[in-house]
Amino acid sequence: MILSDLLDTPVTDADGTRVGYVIDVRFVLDGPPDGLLAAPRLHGLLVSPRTGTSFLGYERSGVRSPAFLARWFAWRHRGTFLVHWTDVASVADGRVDLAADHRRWSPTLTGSTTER
Amino acid sequence: MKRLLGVALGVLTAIGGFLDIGDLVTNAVVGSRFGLSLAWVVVVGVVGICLFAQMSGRVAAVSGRATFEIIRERLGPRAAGANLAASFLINVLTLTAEVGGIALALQLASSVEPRLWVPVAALAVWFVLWRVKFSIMENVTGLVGLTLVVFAVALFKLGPDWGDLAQQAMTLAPTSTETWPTYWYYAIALFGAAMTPYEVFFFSSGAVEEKWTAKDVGQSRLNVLIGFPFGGVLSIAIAACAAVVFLPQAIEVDSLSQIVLPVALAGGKLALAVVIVGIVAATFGAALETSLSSGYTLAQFLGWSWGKFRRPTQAARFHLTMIVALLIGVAILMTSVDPVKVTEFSVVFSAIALPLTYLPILVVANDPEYMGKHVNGRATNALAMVYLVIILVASLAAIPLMIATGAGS
Amino acid sequence: MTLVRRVAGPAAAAVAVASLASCSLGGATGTEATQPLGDAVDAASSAVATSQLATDLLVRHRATATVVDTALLDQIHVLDSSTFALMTALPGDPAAIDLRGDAIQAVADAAAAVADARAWTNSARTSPARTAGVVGSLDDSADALDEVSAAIEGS
Amino acid sequence: MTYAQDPPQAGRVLDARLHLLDRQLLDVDDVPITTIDDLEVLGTDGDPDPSGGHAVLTSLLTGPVLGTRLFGGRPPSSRLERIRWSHVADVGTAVRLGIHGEELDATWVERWVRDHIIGRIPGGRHDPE
Repeated sequence: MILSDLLDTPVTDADGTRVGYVIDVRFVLDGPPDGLLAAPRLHGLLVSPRTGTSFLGYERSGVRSPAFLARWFAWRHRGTFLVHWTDVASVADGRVDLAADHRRWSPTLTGSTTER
Repeated sequence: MKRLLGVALGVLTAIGGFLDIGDLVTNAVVGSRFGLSLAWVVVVGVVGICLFAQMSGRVAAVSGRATFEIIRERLGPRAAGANLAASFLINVLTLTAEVGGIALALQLASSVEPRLWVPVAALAVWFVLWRVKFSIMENVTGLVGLTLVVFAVALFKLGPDWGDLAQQAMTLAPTSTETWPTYWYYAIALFGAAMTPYEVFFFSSGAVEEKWTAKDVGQSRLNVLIGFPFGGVLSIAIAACAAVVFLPQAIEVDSLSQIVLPVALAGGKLALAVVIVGIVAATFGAALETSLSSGYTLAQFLGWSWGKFRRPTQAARFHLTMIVALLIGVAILMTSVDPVKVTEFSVVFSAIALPLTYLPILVVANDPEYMGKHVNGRATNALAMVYLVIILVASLAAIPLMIATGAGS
Repeated sequence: MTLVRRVAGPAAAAVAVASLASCSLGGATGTEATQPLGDAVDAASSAVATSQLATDLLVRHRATATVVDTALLDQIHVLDSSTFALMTALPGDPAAIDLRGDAIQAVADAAAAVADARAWTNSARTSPARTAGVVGSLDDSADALDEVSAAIEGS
Repeated sequence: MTYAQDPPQAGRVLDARLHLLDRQLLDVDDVPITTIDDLEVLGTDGDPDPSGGHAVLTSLLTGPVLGTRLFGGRPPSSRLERIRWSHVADVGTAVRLGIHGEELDATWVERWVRDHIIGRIPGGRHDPE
């Protein structure tokens, strides 16, 4: 699987209702050691009810200025949520199906991303 | 003392490097047709390029990432690819105009047909790109380009009616023989001439070439904030010379040979020689910058090794791109196209493509992951938002105005 | 010069493209019969005024022969486009057709005067009489173009 | 509509688009290699279609795969130019490798242009003066 197979694909829940599009894919560096770093484990999908347009990185990274742009992008992507990869039932035919009991999480990135 | 010298050199090269064929032609054409009634656009453009260059230079110095890497990273391959196609095209168009400008200036000095000068000029540009160190290239063309100050001297020696010029500058409307759409069309052309995207690609990549760090942000800001406004003053002086000499006689400027006549009128043969040297330096410097920018944009989009601080073999595709861009420019000029016309189009297309370059830089200049504590301040952001609107409006209005006015004819 | 520069919308896009390649001057047929004529004559007047300025600078030793030569050559190109624009214009009424004939003649005379000035530029320029002749015929051309221009405006 | 915060993770969190895709890839000497055009994700058991199962990022992709991101489509797995994740040393505003770019297959175009064109022009192998 390459990432293009996931990005911008429509997401449906167990009833077949479309709930949005994959706008990003979240990894966590806690997989088995692979060379110099831990392997990035596929943690979940970020699903936006609206389009697959780029965030320009706004909503999740906590950047709040220029205020007008930050608000506009936040508004464009209101209702975005994170689903864990374990809650994904299947990926096929350009479609992502979620499990019936999937849980939605806040998409906000937490602390550890800015370490350099 | 050495530091002061460094500051002075930076400011002087920023002044000398500000003007290119686009500024020369557009300002003279506008001066001859609209007097100084569009001088305010130069002011708007200069503040804009200060803001834009300063942001992109700061991003490059602090994060080490040049403008087109950021455009690709933020906009993704499709939008950035469209931006690349547009920027590359405009770059090559501007490069063509600059090489043509060198040839026209050499024609003024020699009476030899410009088409014979084009290959010579292109070869000289390539040789400098191939062999000369970045800082030497920048400083020499910048300092020699300073001789364009002769336009300001000429204006004084022409002894114009200053009250009348001031009156023109205060009248924000077309002269009686021109229409509003043409007025706005040339406003956009002037704006595009002052805020060409290649300057930003060059400025940010140059910061990486010269290995700037966060410590150099202050110096870079000084270069921009002092150098560019002085460059803007020279732009207005060119327009004023044309307004004084050509406007009363209803002379329509459409060639480089006309642009130098007011200088000869005011200062004789010596001034004429100085202005020709200045034009050669300015167009040569800009030809270098646009060639480099075509290499920078493509290399940064695709992640290739780039930069003049490397040997050509260590940035092979980057150097190949510049060679190809130069060859395309030469081929276009060999069709006998008028470089002045190419220039007039390139500045308008610059204005059209500007938003796609401006927005990602503005966003990243606010991102602490890139910028740490050097993110934009509130005042910068307030001004940047005003310019985002101006840039968008200019970009959207350019094509309808171009069609409505028959490209200003 | 109170002529309004306006080009019909659909034709303008074509002009924009065409002028990139050939720097043609107002080749579009305007809605007002005499407008293309006026534009072409204005461009010719501008070319003659530029030539007068350039030759004057040479007479007064304020410019080099190479610069003046280039300036005159550029103006010959302008006059050439003016002629082309006049020849291809399609004036609607008989009066405009007459005006066009006058305009073509005036521009042709101007082109001859500029070409002569260029020949003089590239000569030794020792004879004051020859210099006076060059300057005089440029002045005459300027006057003739002004007359035609006034006639077109008055029509 | 607000959702519960995702529980804190044991390792660093990276969003593919935000932190990896389209970022500059540098080698151990900071020489640019390529831009990261795509990523390959496989099941921990090597399964190429790990829906719902355990999956990890195995390689950064470059080369022709960019065309598919621009125009759609899907290159066959054999035509992917891979740079294995095990070479990655750091993820910042650029992604850094712990090895020399020369060792990678993915740099063959640059090497070809250097050896066949740029290297043959006199002066190309010297520092600018």
